[in-house]
Amino acid sequence: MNARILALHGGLLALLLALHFVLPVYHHGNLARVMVLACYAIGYNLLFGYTGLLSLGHAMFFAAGMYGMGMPLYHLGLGAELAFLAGIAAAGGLALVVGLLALRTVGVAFMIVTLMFSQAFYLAILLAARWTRGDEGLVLAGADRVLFGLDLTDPDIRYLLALGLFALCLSAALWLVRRPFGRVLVAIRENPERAELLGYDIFRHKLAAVVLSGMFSGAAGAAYGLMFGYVGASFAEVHFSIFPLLWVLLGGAGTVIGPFFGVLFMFYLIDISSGLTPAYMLVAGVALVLLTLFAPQGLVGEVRRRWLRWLP
Amino acid sequence: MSDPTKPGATPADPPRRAALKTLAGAGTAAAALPLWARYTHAQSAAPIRVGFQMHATGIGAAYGRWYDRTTQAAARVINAAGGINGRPLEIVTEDDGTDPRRGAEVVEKFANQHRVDVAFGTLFSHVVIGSAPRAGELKLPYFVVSEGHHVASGMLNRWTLQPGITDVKSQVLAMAPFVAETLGRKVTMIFPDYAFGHDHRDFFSEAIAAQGGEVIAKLAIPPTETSFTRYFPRIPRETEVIYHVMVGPAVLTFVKEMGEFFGPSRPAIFGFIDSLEAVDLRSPGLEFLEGSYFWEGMPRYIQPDQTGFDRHFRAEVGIDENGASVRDPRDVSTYAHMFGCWETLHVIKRGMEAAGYAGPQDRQKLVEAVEAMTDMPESNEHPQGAKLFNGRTHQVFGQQHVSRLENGRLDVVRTVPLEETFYPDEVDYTTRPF
Amino acid sequence: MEFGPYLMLAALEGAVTAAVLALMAAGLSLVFGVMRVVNVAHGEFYMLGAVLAFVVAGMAGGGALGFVAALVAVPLIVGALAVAADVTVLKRVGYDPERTIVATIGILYILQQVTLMGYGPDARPVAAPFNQRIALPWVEWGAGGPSLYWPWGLSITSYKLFVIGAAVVVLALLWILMTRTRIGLVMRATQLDRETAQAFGIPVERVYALVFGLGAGLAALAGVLIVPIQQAHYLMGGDALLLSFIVVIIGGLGSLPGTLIAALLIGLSDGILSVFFSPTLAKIVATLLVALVLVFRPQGLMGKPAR
Amino acid sequence: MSALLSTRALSKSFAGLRAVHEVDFDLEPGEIRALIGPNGAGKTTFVSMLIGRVAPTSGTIHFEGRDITRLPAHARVRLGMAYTFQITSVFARLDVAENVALAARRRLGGDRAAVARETAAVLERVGLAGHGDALAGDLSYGHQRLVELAMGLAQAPRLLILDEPTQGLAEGEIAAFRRLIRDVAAEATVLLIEHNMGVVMALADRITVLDFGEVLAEGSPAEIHGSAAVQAAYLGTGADA
Repeated sequence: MNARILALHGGLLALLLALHFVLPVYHHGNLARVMVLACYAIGYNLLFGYTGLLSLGHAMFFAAGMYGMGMPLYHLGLGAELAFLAGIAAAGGLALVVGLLALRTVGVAFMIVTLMFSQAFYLAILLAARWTRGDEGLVLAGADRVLFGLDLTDPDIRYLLALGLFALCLSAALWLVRRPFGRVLVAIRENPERAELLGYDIFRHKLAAVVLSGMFSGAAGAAYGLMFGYVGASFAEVHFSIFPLLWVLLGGAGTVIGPFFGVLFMFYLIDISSGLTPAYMLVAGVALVLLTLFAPQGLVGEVRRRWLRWLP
Repeated sequence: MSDPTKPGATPADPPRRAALKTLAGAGTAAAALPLWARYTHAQSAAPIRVGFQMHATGIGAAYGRWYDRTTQAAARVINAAGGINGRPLEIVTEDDGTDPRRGAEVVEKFANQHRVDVAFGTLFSHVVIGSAPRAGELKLPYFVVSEGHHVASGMLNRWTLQPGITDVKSQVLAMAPFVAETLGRKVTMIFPDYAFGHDHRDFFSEAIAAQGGEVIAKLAIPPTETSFTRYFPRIPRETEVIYHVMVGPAVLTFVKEMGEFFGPSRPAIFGFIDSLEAVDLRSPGLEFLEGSYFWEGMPRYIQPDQTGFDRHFRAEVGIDENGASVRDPRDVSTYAHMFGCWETLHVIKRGMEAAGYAGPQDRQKLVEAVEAMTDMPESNEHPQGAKLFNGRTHQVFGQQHVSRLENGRLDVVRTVPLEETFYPDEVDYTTRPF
Repeated sequence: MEFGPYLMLAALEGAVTAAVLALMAAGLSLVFGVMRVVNVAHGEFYMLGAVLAFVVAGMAGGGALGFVAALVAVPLIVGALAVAADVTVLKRVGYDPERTIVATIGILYILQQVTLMGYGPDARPVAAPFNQRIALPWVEWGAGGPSLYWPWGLSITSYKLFVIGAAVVVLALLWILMTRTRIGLVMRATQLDRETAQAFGIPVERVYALVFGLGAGLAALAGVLIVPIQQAHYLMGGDALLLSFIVVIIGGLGSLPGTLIAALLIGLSDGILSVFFSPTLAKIVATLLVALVLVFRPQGLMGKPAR
Repeated sequence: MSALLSTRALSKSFAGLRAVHEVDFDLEPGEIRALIGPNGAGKTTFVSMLIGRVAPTSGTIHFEGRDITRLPAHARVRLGMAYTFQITSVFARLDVAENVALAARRRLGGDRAAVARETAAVLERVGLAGHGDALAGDLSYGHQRLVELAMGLAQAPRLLILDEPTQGLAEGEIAAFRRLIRDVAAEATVLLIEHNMGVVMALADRITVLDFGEVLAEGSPAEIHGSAAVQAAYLGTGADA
């Protein structure tokens, strides 16, 4: 692999590891959240940034991972390791079904179809209150949240595991987009008709992208539930589908490292503005409009356009 | 600040460090510790900081506004009387958007950024349930003012307490005899379709059956619903009493549409004032409620036997004789609930004084001190009435009121003494580890 | 309640829902039809209609006069606001369908959060100018043949009847505007073929701004009409948006008659389905139905598929 | 059947309008075939059906003896057909080398070195060596046409369908292009839709003339040149024909 690409991404991970030792406790905790959410953003970016498919319903995959992990853990006493895998499987399965249906549409219709599926999924969580406990959600006991002997209620372990998951997702994304498969996704984003006439099966590639994206999102959801001990319906709401779009747009769609910075910036932007006004989502709205108007490439995308053309 | 994991380093919790060692490989555990965990703050005479988790936005905003006013008033009163252990009390407010996801983040922010001593003030049950696990892990005493039965049911943890407001189960137990004796025995319940409403549904069904009555229909309404008429036809003809409890921004619509549905020939109606908290009872469309009954935790309208404690409370919070703001009579308070913030802050004060609380290292002592409390006599600290705290279930008990709506105001017709609100313990938190 | 009166009540309630929905969805559909963009902020224009109705009615002294003032002024204010949004944002992204969606999501949050800052998080009522309860009779077949009786709960209010009537009148005016006037002709020409319209000297950008404003004004009008029944609250736009999406997609994006039929269908079925199912289940069924319609009948029910 | 590609009674109507009507067409291996006809004769519709961009209303298509009528486009490409677009359709925001590599990679898989070699070779062959790092969208129109052709070549197809490849090219570029196609014909069968009669006459082994969606004539360049019917069909259709 190209040395400077390796240096950049490895450097980010090393920096995050170093930060573990020096960050004040509050920011230490925030960064753990940011890293898990960045995995969600990376998954979203795979579909939106690389394949060019704008989904407005990714919260259903995040929530499927979360509930797919949480319900067996809560009701069946499944171990955290298996429950985590069950979460990813649930998200992947849901993504497969949604992909098979939604990929029959393109553009605006695709956006609305994913939005509607996600809304139905959210309502289904409320409807199945007997198992999901509806609005109230499931609280996972600390004793159940032990992964390979590591106690997830401990902030240090949580940080390092979040870093591990993030490193895994980042490397996987980097590997994927540099493989022929990833190149074909970009080709589909740029010109689907041409890609088809180069002999690539567009539908299957898109479907694979949806499933992979769903699994990344599900892994993030399952990890979030395990690490923070709460599985709730508000993770399936429309807001939570808009967030990854915002993160990826801000960080830079179609860049491997951009989603992390998108999550980081937006997290602190909202955190700081929530201290100033209860209307902190105003920041998100203004950011969306400004990005659309002036910086459709996002932060890392701008950097790539101006200086670092080699950025994956 | 001190190492937040320190109070937890009891024998009950040894795998923590062991696990950390595993993770750090052969290196010492200390080397794997972040910088913030390696030093402890010197104790100062800085303010005692109470994190107030406020429903400033979202569906709980009306309660949030009044919980805030009450909390600020209580803090003022406490500080005027010399603070806690000689230190001033400071309220640090964060909005949780009435969202459990944000709620958990706010608790973390309290513990780690604002370095508060305790967190407090949450009302909506799903936010409590979403936030309490984080409070438990952060070993942050978490005083909720939520009415929910989730504390006393045992589903939460040692760090979560409800010493300032009674829970749904005891409220419902107190109301059932009145409903059965005075209003009727065939009851149709209308309640919001989530934890708080389910508590009402389950406990009232049980309680009315014990009185020889029966719930003949249960109408669960999704909490985001905005129009209600289509639910009402499910009310059976033979219904003698409607039992309603509703929350959220659409409560006025709910009650108005109920009135429009029944017209002149309504059954007896018994409601929890939740359905009309922060709503002016003289709003157009509510005339049909004349003669109906409400549960009130604390009477909104001044009663003839008003205590000096109630007078003091009203004066300090700025409430007029009709339960509205003295500055704007149209701004009606959530009077039946918000006393809970006042009383809880006073319980925190008393607990900190009993524990000799000096800083976060004494958080466990604070919880133990509150658990040791029992009687809370009616006083300026407890204006709603005398209370009895059950340290095992972390839940307080107190008197309840039934009021009748007449000439656009509520008057208490029966007060149920606190002894009649007890039920057997369902949990003993004191046996749980910290 | 007996089945017959229950169904009738559900149908009456459904008709009120349908009336409000039809106004709102007509606006959304018009914007999609002419401009080929989906306006995600449409629900917030509805919310603004309700909130501003509270403000304007208060300024005009409340009562019937206040309501009438709101009914006239609010759609104009909201329409002007939408025109401003069109000129400053949508025009600058060139009405690209996907970027417009992202931009209107941004506008959604801006409108909602600014409302929160200015108006606060409370739900506030506006008094209806008139609101008499009208009990309705039902036929019963007893031993002595059919007889009329007044079942418990079977009623409607005069204001709800007014809402239905007002919606019918406004939609009729909209229909006349679109089919019988020059401005309607211009809009339809732009809808058919933007480039050709431009070539014929139609100021397409001004038509777009006008259409966007008109669409928002319709949503705001729906908001004004609903506020005496429900209250104005800063979060009320979300559900309304989803429902109007459902209506517009079932009816065919961009088709006004389709939208009206679908509004009636969804409004009535929303009322009537809740006779048989839980409302949450009914909502799930409706959303899934929409998704599947888009998947399997996109060209049939969406007008022309998006570029 | 020895033909590389053949159609039988291939037809396409759009909303009742007959674009292509019952065309029987056979393409022998190794030949360069030109497809000509006046504007609107159905040439592009016809080749679009061959490659699978447009589904026929009726009729069949066989490639190397196999019925491919129902195969999707990408599967036909996998069988060895390649198609270059009439209106250039390169990946404008990707660099030139990646455009070509995408075409080569489907065949060569994850072998980075082989893909790089093939890409360099093809770029050299079409005369774009040294342009590999440029964004395809930044190239001149003529160069974009060459990228289009390079993508076709990189697939090493058995049948290369070129839809008006010289449209918009300068005279000098056309000459180079003619040499290139001669060269390609050694490895692949070429089906060429072309307006430029000079190119057609110089390159084609055989010519098929379409008019109103039907085959009007077929034969050697000399035969077609002398055909009265073809002359008639072209009368008044423009000087460039």
